[in-house]
Amino acid sequence: ARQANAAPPALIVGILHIGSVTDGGYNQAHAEGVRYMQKMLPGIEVIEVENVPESADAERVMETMIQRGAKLIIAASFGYLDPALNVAKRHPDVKFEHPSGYKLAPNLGTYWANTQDGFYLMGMAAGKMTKTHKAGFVVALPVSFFLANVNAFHLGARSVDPQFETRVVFTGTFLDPGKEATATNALLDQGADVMAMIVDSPITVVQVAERQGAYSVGYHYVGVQKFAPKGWISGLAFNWGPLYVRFARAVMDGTWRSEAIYGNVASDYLVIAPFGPAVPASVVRQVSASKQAMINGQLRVFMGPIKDNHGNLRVAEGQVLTDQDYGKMDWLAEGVIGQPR
Amino acid sequence: MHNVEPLVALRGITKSFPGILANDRVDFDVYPGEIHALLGENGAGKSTLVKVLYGIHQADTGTIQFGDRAVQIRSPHDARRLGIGMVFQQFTLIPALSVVENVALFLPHLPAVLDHGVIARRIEEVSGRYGLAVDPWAPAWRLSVGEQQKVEILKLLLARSRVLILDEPTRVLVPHEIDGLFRVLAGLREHGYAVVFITHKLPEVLTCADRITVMRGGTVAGTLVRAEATERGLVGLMFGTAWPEEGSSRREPIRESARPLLELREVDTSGDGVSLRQITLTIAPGEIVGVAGVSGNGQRELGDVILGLTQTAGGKKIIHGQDATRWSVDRIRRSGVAFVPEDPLRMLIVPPLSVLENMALADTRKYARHVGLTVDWIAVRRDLEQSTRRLALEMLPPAVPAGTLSGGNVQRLSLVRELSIDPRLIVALYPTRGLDVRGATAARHLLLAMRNRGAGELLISEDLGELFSMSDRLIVLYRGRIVGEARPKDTTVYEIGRLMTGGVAGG
Amino acid sequence: MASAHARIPRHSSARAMLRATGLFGLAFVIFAAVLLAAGKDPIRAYRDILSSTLVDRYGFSEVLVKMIPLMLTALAVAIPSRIWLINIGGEGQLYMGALFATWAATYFAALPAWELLPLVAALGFLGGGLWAAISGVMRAYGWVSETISTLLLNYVAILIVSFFVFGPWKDPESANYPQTAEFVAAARLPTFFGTRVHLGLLIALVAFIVYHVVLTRTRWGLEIRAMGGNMEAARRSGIAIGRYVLVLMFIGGGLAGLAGVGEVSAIQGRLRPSLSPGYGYTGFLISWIAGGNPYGIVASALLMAVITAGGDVLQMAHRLPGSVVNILMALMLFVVLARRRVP
Amino acid sequence: MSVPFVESVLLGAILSGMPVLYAALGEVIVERAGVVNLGLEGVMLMGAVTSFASTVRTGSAALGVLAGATAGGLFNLILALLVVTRQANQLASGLALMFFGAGVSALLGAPYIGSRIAGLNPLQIPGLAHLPYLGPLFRSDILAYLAIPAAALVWWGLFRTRWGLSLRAVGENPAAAYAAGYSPPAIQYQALFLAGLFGGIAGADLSIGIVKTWAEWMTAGRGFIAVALVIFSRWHPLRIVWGAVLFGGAVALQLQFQARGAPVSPFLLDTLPYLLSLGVLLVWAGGRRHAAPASLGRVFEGTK
Ligand SMILES: Nc1ncnc2c1ncn2[C@@H]1O[C@H](COP(=O)(O)OP(=O)(O)OP(=O)(O)O)[C@@H](O)[C@H]1O
Ligand SMILES: Nc1ncnc2c1ncn2[C@@H]1O[C@H](COP(=O)(O)OP(=O)(O)OP(=O)(O)O)[C@@H](O)[C@H]1O
Ligand SMILES: [Mg+2]
Ligand SMILES: [Mg+2]
Repeated sequence: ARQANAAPPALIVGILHIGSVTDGGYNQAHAEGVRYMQKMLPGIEVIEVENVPESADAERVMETMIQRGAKLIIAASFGYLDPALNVAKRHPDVKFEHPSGYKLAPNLGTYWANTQDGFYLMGMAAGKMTKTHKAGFVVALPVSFFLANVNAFHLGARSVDPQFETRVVFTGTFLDPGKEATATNALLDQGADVMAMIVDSPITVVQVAERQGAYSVGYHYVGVQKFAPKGWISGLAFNWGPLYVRFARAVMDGTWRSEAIYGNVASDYLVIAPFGPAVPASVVRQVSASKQAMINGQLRVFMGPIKDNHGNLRVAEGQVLTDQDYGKMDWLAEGVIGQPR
Repeated sequence: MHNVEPLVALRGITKSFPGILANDRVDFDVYPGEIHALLGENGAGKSTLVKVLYGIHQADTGTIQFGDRAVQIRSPHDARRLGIGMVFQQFTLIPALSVVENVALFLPHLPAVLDHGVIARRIEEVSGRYGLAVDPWAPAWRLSVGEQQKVEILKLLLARSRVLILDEPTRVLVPHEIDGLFRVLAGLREHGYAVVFITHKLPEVLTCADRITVMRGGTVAGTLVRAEATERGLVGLMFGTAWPEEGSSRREPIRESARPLLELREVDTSGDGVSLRQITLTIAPGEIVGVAGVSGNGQRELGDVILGLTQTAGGKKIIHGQDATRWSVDRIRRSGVAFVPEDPLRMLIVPPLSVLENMALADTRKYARHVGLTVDWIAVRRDLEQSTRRLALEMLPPAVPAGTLSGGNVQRLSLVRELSIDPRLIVALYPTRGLDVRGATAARHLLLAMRNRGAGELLISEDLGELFSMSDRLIVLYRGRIVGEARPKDTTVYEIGRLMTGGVAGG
Repeated sequence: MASAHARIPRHSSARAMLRATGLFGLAFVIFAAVLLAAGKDPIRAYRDILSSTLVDRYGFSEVLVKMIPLMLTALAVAIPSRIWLINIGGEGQLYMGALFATWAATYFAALPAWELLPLVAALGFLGGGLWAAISGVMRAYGWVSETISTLLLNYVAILIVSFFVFGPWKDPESANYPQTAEFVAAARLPTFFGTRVHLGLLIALVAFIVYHVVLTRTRWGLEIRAMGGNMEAARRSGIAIGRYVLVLMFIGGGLAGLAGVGEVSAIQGRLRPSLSPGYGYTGFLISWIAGGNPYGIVASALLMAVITAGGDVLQMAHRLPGSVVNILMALMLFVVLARRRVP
Repeated sequence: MSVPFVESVLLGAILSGMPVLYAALGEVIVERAGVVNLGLEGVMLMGAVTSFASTVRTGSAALGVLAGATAGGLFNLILALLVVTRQANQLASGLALMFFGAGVSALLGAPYIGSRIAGLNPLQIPGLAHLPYLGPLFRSDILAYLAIPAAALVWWGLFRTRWGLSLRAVGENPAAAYAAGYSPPAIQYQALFLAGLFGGIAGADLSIGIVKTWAEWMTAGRGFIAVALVIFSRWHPLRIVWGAVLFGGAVALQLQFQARGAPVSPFLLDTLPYLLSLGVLLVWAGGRRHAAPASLGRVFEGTK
């Protein structure tokens, strides 16, 4: 029972999740982000809906949130972009934040981080650890950002191991542990001894790799490390809390602006997980050095010449791809085995 | 004889269905060691009464006494525990299961793990003893109706029921099988079994029954011992009238010259059941061709080939001079072919639809108005009335679902509907099966009248009396072939019967 | 195959309505008990659900928006079910309708709206219809049961849409995200009163009337009911069963295809892989709950739409996890399903 | 270095085929008794979550399988209550059951997200485990070894015992079975419970056998595939084994093709299991009788 005359909340934040907030992965990370925000800013009320399909429903949920007083809406899945834009147009006084999007509106901002840098570093570590010179990558869908991640990982590995090969399998869905297990096995059978993944939850791939004595690189969920006490290399995860606190503060202060926030490995909301015991200190040092070089702007991931896996030159000598280009990537780099469409 | 206690005594049984009182305070006794026949016109309430005894229906009021105690029979399970077994008017064999499995399902005290071989041997033993031969390994869907009937009876014999209820068991049996059945029943009587036996055939009653109960309109019209019974007396009890006139069947000569309505030339089929082999057959206008044969020798297939339901594997089918070998069912029916099937409830009638709607299905195109956007129900009703009148039947209630009609009334509806289209060619399988004496007479009468008006008819039946009295020409079907052909006046029942069971002509 | 092959009511629709109301009452009582057990205030929960769905103008318009694809996919199941065909393929047919409609909207983008829109709708109908007709042909010839073929083809249809959206039809303008280019304005289905309620609603209602009238009044309806009542008898009466199998599957699939048209052309304005949150399966559920009865389908679609929208509100206002909403929906369905049948 | 193609596909076939195989073995029992359970997905989820949770709590995978099976069996009794006792429509009831299973399993499973278990371990058969081609068959977990015996057991139970005969009779013609003195509702309850056990084992195989984790809706449509498999096998338990191997093999095959860099869109490759199944059905089609139990999906209303 609530107190009848409690003070009205300082801000109501609405967040929609595409999946379950207890998925041990992507959605859980967003949910923990708002939880952190609530802890830091106790006057805030959060209204949260999980399992919202990217169909007609998304718009309705946002509208209902606004009816219930939400002034900041976090539309935490890529497919909510169009619905969010529609709703944003109708409610100029409500602010919207949308991850990994490519469009802005006066009251809709977008946020994400350069995961490619992180995957490049993971690739370096993988290239140092592999004995077979092969990695397997389980990817939900051939979306440009994911292809860029795969390419970055591969380029990172090639920077230390020129023979390195990355094999990609697309499962077609963000959540099907059974299929992920079979895909992982298929890749390990091809001789891969390092596994990486871009699916909702990394647990399955990491566990299967561990059982088969392979190394693994995680994504989305730092806690997955405990599933691979031997083969864990490292991983990349989002810690959205600090960013969400900034969003909420800005809305309350009236300082919120529509911007495309794009962090990197130096940002407080993109985390590189601790390295596993199998990774020698020398490798950790090398990766840290590269990370510093990235932060200083000395190291760029997509620096020409880069060919795709059909031999076409995709990035010319001297050319460097920028963040905007990642969103348009529809090719896989030379040495990556897979079909990007 | 009746100084012993009745084995089963039903007292004051009343059972009503929505809108009908099917049994009205019926008293009925069965003694050990007797064959008790139950007679009555279609819809008199016979099946309802025995279904109450077998626990399928619960009586509204009334009691059942078994031996010296009152019992409640709430389900067939209860009935079977008491040693009561029943063969239904509509069969309960499961088509997908083999004969062995169908029988096993009925056997009490079966071990948890089945030995099919043992059961098959028991079936063969009993069927050999009583002359009810069937292949135990055949799936039930492949059996003819007659064979199914045999299996139904075998089930009861093997299950050692003490009270046997047989609802029109002879309806689909041939004469020598009927004799066999009566011998079986007589043997059972000797051993103290009680048999309840429903039939429409008076001679059978007089041959085999010890006592006869006649029902009329849901009540018992009287119970006689055989010595007191005569055909005339029984008919009087059944209908409350005198013996119905056997319709005069003056015969017009066949117009030999006329073009045949139907010609089959060396027709073969292949498929699940019996395959037809080299069937050659013509039917002229105004001619009834009777097909004799033990059921299961290709009768159903012959009918289906003519109807266009089964495609020929070889040969030609010519209807009204046109090659109809590849015609669809619809095309064939529209060319004036009527089809009275052997099992109308399964093959012709749509149970949830009303009598009137079923009637309209005879030819939906004819009753369609506004290119099919509406149906001319007035015309349908007119045809229903007209056709019923022609058959000299009582009008069936047009609005009730056809599925609730009694067995005989379903058969009537089937005749009324098929003959309403004024067919030029009629294929009739067992058209009087299940009809009471009056209905059967009327049906025969009508078939003859249609013939006299120029229709050609193929009459498939196992009732040799009916075939001899109706047919202009007889053919005999045995294992999918025509093994004999004769005019009734040139042959004998004995000769045809021998051909039917595989004997050679003339020998 | 299934039992609740309810006959079309003739006179007793008022009584049926009354009974339905009573049922929902019962369902709501059970729902309340569950909420109480979870420590929530059921009265407030109901007020919240009602105030955001049926009472509220926007909320109600969104309920209608949700009902459109549900009613169409339910009809897609109900129509073939009259002759015992089990069409689990509404989802795939919806996707195929959307695919064909998208093709029309893109290829003929230059046409004026009054030509383009009917074309988009017709192609959507054709797409869904043909997809269902594949199963129809395989069934009519007795090759493959439509139950399994429609189910398997769902997966295939969705993958084909993904193939086009991720591959050849990907809009280069949208940063290579998996979606096609936006439809031109002339290819957008009109919406009404400033809401998202679109022409699909009218189409669905007309479809219901036609369905009802054909089944109860016409010669074809009589033949369909005959097949539904006794297939063997219908065959022997000369009804061309194979033809009906094909036609009814085609029409059913076409209606599911129209549901797809509504989603791409009115709601999303472009083709995306996440087109439907399982409308085809929910429509299947609705159709069988209602036993194919038109009033029942509308009522059940309304129920499902309100529960979905209400479920979101329960998550927002009462902090119930999404899984509890699933449980509550299942309980409601259980109550409706376990109702006493009309004698 | 890398594992030969055949061996790899075989292993994949076992991984993706086993859960659907068990689920389909259960489904064939109920369908033979005349009930369609479209809620198999929910039953599997209940089995998966219960077995995972009990394995976390007890540390014993065997207890986990047992708990999963029991949960599946009991859960299926809800369907029995609806479709047998209340005579509700089977197709709709099944889907409602699926939603219920999804919701309840998510609720039960939430505390166990991210728990680590040892799960069912592979049992190597010495000597055979490293055979070329067939090796993977002898490095599987206990549930994979038991799959074929389980199928044989179901076949034997259905076709060689009195109980199986009565069950099939109920599925073909409940009125006839009733007339023979059996109780169709009682038999359908038994069949549903038994089928639930199998569905529960299928879920357990997924959560503690194959992936050793719990995730909401982790069955990802396998329940529906299992129902399809029953039709595919024409209601025969032994043919289900082939169907499961074929379907699982096709899934494994397409992933193998991808891992080997086949130049085809992954989406088109992913249609392989479905199109292959349809293709096999088409090839088998030639003029066979419908094998479905005659009263599948219908309600036995008793006799009034
Ligand atoms: N299940 C039922 N529902 C409604 N009416 C029924 C039902 N079963 C029988 N009747 C009606 O009860 C009456 C008696 O039917 P019953 O089957 O007992 O007749 P019968 O004497 O066996 O006739 P027949 O010789 O034609 O088989 C008929 O009017 C029939 O229509
Ligand atoms: N009793 C039945 N129950 C369910 N489905 C059936 C039944 N009978 C037939 N069907 C289905 O209908 C299909 C077509 O049947 P059939 O070939 O008899 O049609 P038809 O009337 O000849 O149509 P057409 O002339 O257009 O080919 C069958 O292959 C089968 O799939
Ligand atoms: Mg009778
Ligand atoms: Mg045909």
